[in-house]
Amino acid sequence: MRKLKELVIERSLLLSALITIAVTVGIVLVLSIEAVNFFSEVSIIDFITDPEWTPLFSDKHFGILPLLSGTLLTSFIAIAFAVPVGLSISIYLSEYAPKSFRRTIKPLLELLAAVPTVVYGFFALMVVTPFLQSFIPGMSSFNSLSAGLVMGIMIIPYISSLSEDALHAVPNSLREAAYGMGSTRLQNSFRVMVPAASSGIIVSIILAISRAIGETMIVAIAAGQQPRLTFDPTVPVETITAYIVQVSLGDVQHDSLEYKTIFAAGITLFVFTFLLNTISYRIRKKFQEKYE
Amino acid sequence: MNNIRKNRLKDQAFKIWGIFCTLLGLVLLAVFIGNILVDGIMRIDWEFVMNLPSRKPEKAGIYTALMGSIWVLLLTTLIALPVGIAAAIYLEEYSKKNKLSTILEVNISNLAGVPSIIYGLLGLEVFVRILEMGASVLAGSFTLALLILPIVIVSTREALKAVPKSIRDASFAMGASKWQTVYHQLLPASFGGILTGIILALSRAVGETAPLIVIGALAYVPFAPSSAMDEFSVLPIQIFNWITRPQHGFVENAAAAIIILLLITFVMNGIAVYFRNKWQKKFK
Amino acid sequence: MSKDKKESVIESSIKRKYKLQANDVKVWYGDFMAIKGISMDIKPNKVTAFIGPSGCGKSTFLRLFNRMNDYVDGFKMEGEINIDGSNINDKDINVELLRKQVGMVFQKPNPFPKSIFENVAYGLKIQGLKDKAFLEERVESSLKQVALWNEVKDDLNKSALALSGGQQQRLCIARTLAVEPSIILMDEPTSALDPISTAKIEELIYKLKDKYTIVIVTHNMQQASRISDNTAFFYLGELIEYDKTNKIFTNPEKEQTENYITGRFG
Amino acid sequence: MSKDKKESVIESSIKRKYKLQANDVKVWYGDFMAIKGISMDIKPNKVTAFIGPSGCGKSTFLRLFNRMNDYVDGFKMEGEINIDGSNINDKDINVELLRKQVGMVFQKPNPFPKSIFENVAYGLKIQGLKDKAFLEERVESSLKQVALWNEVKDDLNKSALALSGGQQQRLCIARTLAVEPSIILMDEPTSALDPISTAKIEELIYKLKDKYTIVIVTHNMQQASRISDNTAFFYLGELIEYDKTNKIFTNPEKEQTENYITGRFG
Amino acid sequence: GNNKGQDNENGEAGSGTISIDGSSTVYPITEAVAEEFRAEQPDVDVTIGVSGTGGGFKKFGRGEINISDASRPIKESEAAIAKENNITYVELEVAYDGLAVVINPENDWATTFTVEELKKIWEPAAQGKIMKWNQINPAWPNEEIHLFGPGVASGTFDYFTEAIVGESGSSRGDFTASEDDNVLVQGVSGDKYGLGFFGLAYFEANQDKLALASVDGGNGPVKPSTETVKNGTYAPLSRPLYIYVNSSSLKDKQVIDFVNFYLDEAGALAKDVGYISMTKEEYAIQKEKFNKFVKENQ
Ligand SMILES: Nc1ncnc2c1ncn2[C@@H]1O[C@H](COP(=O)(O)OP(=O)(O)OP(=O)(O)O)[C@@H](O)[C@H]1O
Ligand SMILES: Nc1ncnc2c1ncn2[C@@H]1O[C@H](COP(=O)(O)OP(=O)(O)OP(=O)(O)O)[C@@H](O)[C@H]1O
Ligand SMILES: [Mg+2]
Ligand SMILES: [Mg+2]
Ligand SMILES: O=P([O-])([O-])[O-]
Repeated sequence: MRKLKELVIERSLLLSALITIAVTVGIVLVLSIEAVNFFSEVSIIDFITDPEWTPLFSDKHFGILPLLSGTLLTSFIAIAFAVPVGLSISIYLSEYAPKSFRRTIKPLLELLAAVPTVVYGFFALMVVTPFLQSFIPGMSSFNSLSAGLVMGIMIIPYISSLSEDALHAVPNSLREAAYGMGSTRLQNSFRVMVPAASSGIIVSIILAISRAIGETMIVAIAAGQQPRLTFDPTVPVETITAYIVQVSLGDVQHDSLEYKTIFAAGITLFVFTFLLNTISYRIRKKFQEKYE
Repeated sequence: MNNIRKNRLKDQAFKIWGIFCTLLGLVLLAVFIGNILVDGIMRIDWEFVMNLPSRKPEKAGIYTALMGSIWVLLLTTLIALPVGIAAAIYLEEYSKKNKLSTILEVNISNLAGVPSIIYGLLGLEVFVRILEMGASVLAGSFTLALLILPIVIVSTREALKAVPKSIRDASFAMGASKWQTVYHQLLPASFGGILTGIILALSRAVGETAPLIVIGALAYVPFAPSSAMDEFSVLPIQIFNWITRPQHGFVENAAAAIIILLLITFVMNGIAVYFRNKWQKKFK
Repeated sequence: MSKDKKESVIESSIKRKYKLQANDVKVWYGDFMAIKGISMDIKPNKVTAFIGPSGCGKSTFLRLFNRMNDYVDGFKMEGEINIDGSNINDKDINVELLRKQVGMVFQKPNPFPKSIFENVAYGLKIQGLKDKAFLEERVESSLKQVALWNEVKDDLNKSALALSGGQQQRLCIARTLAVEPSIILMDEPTSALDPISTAKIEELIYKLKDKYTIVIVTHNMQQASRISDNTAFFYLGELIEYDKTNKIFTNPEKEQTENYITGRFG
Repeated sequence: MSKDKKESVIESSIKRKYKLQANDVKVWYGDFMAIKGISMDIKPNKVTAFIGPSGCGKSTFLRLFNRMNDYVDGFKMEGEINIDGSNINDKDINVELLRKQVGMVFQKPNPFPKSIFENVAYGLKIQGLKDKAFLEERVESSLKQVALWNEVKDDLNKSALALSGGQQQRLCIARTLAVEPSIILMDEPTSALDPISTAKIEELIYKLKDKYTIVIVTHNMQQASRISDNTAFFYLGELIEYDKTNKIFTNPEKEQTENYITGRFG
Repeated sequence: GNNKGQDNENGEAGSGTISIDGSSTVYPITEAVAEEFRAEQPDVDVTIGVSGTGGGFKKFGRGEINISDASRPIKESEAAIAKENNITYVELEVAYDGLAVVINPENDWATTFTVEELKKIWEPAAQGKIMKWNQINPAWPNEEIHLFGPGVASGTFDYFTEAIVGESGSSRGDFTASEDDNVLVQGVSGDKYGLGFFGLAYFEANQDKLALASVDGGNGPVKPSTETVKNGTYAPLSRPLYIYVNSSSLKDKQVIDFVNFYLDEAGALAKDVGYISMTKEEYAIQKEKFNKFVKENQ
């Protein structure tokens, strides 16, 4: 009796765990079925090489490059801002700051990631862009710079918190060894701690990149909705995510071309984040083994 | 001698830089919140909370969006919680290290990194179209539930992990079965941690906009949902809608609604941090 | 023979004679071989001490007798563990019942984060016993056996975590006694305690051996020599020497044993 | 007196006479008092052993001599620690320089996750020394001192983590010797090692005491009696007894000391 | 719409739902009507989406909504789909709108456009080629031109391309296209070299941030205003706005009530939200048309 009960419980717990697999399968199926439909109408070569993305206009082009460049540009700006700042914060918090300071400041910083992104979009559009325009004349009111910077603010805690965790996880014995040899805190940080925590730090950066690439509302609101192949941060661009939102705001009729394009765009996004996630998972696994 | 001096100086310089960076994030947050407060605080009153949407900014309120958010949160919790906690218990307490557990693990870590808009596409196809839920509260809740499922699982696992192994040892050694150990010891002991994770997950769900736009949540819904199949709007969508209105009055409304949304998010985060601190002490 | 019957037979036979026996036991954690073929007989109503340097496999071996390694990832064993002639790794064996018969006390006191009462009553409750009077009576008698009753009787609802380390450890022993085992395994039960608590627990162990078979792992050789009847010296997964405690400490056969007890390493 | 001058005076005086001295030292971690007023003189060119049960404050006290507790949260101290008459908690003291003079070896071998060469050269490199020939020469001589040179000379670029525990610990000692300290603090340096490695390190300590003042914490009383000249017994944050090692182990003054060394607790 | 409650016996105040979708241009009027209608029949739940005229007609053709807002007449292809699904409907005019061509207030060179110039900017051939102001008119600055316009699902886009390029839906693709008119307002108001077009009402709400360009349709430059739209001199960018009601909705009494209410109040409300109302007589004609449609389908 008791054994049976235990078995039933175990099976239902397992079932719950398997639901997560179903979700992934669902995502992959949904995206690929619609994408296959899409690619039966549009050649994959065009999709990858055509420099224009105008699927909704009468002269249709289906080149993902403009959306991709918009995505990469905004993400690059965000990362370029967030990595140095986030890393410095993590090193400061883990190697310099008193514990009590760390304890209060960490959750406060994490609030930066908790702010709903639609709010950040508002911030970028209403505050940051006008501010930047005051010393970058000719800057468009939709641009990747301000969206990227604000996105950078949003992802700071991903880097600072996770890198701090990684630094914190380095056995204290290494820290003691370094200090015991007469290192300053800076030498200890950069010569011993950062190399020892490098995998965790890399994971945090990858996660931040993946967040930036998948971020939607900030870029949909503040970066503009104009797919163009450019790396000029002062003009409007459109990201993959913003495109999906743009189309979704209208009616997305099943079987229509618009419907398929958002799935084609979606699968591109998915592939990118999937690769990043897989890499970071691998690194994380290795890293865990190191200190167990 | 000189070298040691120089090293000390560099050390001090980095310390100052570190403090600067740390404060930079916070100051930006403060500037931003200050800005919004200036824009919106005067707009907030009881009427603003209780009014229906309106074409006149000064008459418009967030009642329906707020009720929509509450509905979505409740349903999302109902859906994600049992599944998430059960899956976490399975992975942490039952599964042996084998192919399946590795697959599950990789899979969950991947799901956690899937952009929210992709969940929107999944919800659109599966819940809205195939299961014919339409752009209903239920479809939205299912979509968000899948979105936060990995977060719930990961944080529940962390909470279970934090229960010292000695508690499991003690319980097993007393002749308790696996489920008895989970039910009598592990769940009560990790309750604080699980709660923390769930509140954090929900505070993420309450701010999600993109997936709900994708599944087709509406712009003008002048009534609160009364069933799970009703159409709905939520706070972030209402904000998005107001940001995109031309009249200045709506920008004020957006700011005011943002204050309320931030308040909800921050309070949830605060509660979560409180529980986390309280709970972490238990095992120290 | 039906399952239930078989179990009850084992139960009663354990109660009757309780003798532990290992036959050529090998244990692996993944690829690492932690126990390299150990055979050993443990006598009833005696205290047997396991000694040896850190990592030699004392805990691993001890935990075989109540199958506490079952849930350890990568754990694999060969050979036989018998309790009074019955192989406890037999398919028909109910592990939960086995553990009720073979109690265990750990190195770090590990009370549940519940009240004192709940801690002691836990083992009975999970067996489905609910009768309040019975539970109370059993809790009291168990706490009295470990000489904790007078210290806590006024406050049984206090959290067990509020007790001192020594009190916690005695509570853990009481918790084990409450389900009336016949064998008690102890893994360094005093190593986290102060001298006074240590003395109290040693005293308790001495008293308990009338009714129970006790196996104790300790890294304190003086402790082993004070309280045990027999001592087993383990080294690198092997049982180097096993004999009367007196013999081991005064005149060991093997050089390794001598090196260890004279503190040449460890 | 200018900062630079003062530092160099300390440096040279440390080199000359190196005597450690604690005057009524008290230490708190937060509200918890870990050292309750200890005064003690440690003789140069001798091995001094600290013994006592777990948590009695041996490590805390040892780490005062190179100010390793500085970064510990909640750490607070009163009293004076002098090295050859200079208060090392003086504002003018450069901690990094102090630590260069007072080397430390830890319980668990803690090599940096770098190559063997980088490990030994680390202390010199962070002082800004870059001359390759000089570094190589110093690495070689340090590794020779700990008798590791022959084992690793062909593979100095191998990761230090690939060495065995005993080799790692000797590497950590070599790393300390490379910056030419005058005092070496060791916190249970052999407790994680096998008997052969332990013997090697004990031998090394014996050899080093000609040139260095060594303070060693150990929980192995036989080890203390084998290698030390003087022994200090700590208990609950107090220095109970401090005397010639011989005296402590054969004829201690205090009952607590006797209880401890006869294994009545711990 | 699905009937949520029972229809009220005495017919005074009904209940149930009305679902509306479609043009973002018409949205403000419909929203205003819905808001006022709530005062009359508070138990009727009205939802309004803004999928754009094209999006609205798609849903309308599938019978998913009761009323479709439109800023252009239904297309033949859209009508065919409705017919396929056995949906008959009535088209009702509710107001007039002018299509405003807007520029940044700092733009002091291009305050008037001829239809040819607009065509040169917006036609498909311009894509990737006409990138600077001076390519349109050599007197204009040698600066990049930044274009903003409604998305392709919108009636405004269809109407504009029809009137300017000559073929509905035909335009260049490299501009910021948004269903969301405020994106366009933001875009042009924040960009000295911006140019955009959208419904006149959105301009009125943003007069402080934008400037209005005159359009020369052959009879000299004209700025859109209540007058010029009403009397048709603002050509070719004046147009009527519509709602479409389908026959199957007529079994829900609240829809009939709502449409009647709409036609009664549209005059005042359209003006209120920045549109140009029709004359009383014109509304009376629409009402008659609707009542006839109701009778035919009951
Ligand atoms: N769960 C595990 N997975 C892998 N290896 C393990 C595990 N538990 C123990 N080991 C290894 O098995 C060997 C024996 O461990 P065990 O804990 O039995 O030693 P011990 O004699 O009890 O040591 P100690 O005195 O430190 O408690 C050790 O080398 C240990 O590292
Ligand atoms: N960082 C710290 N924060 C708070 N308390 C501490 C800290 N480090 C040590 N203690 C406490 O101070 C006391 C002395 O610790 P210490 O590590 O010096 O003991 P020890 O004699 O070296 O013990 P062991 O033999 O276990 O190494 C202990 O009670 C310990 O719990
Ligand atoms: Mg053990
Ligand atoms: Mg210590
Ligand atoms: O939203 P539209 O009116 O342009 O269709």
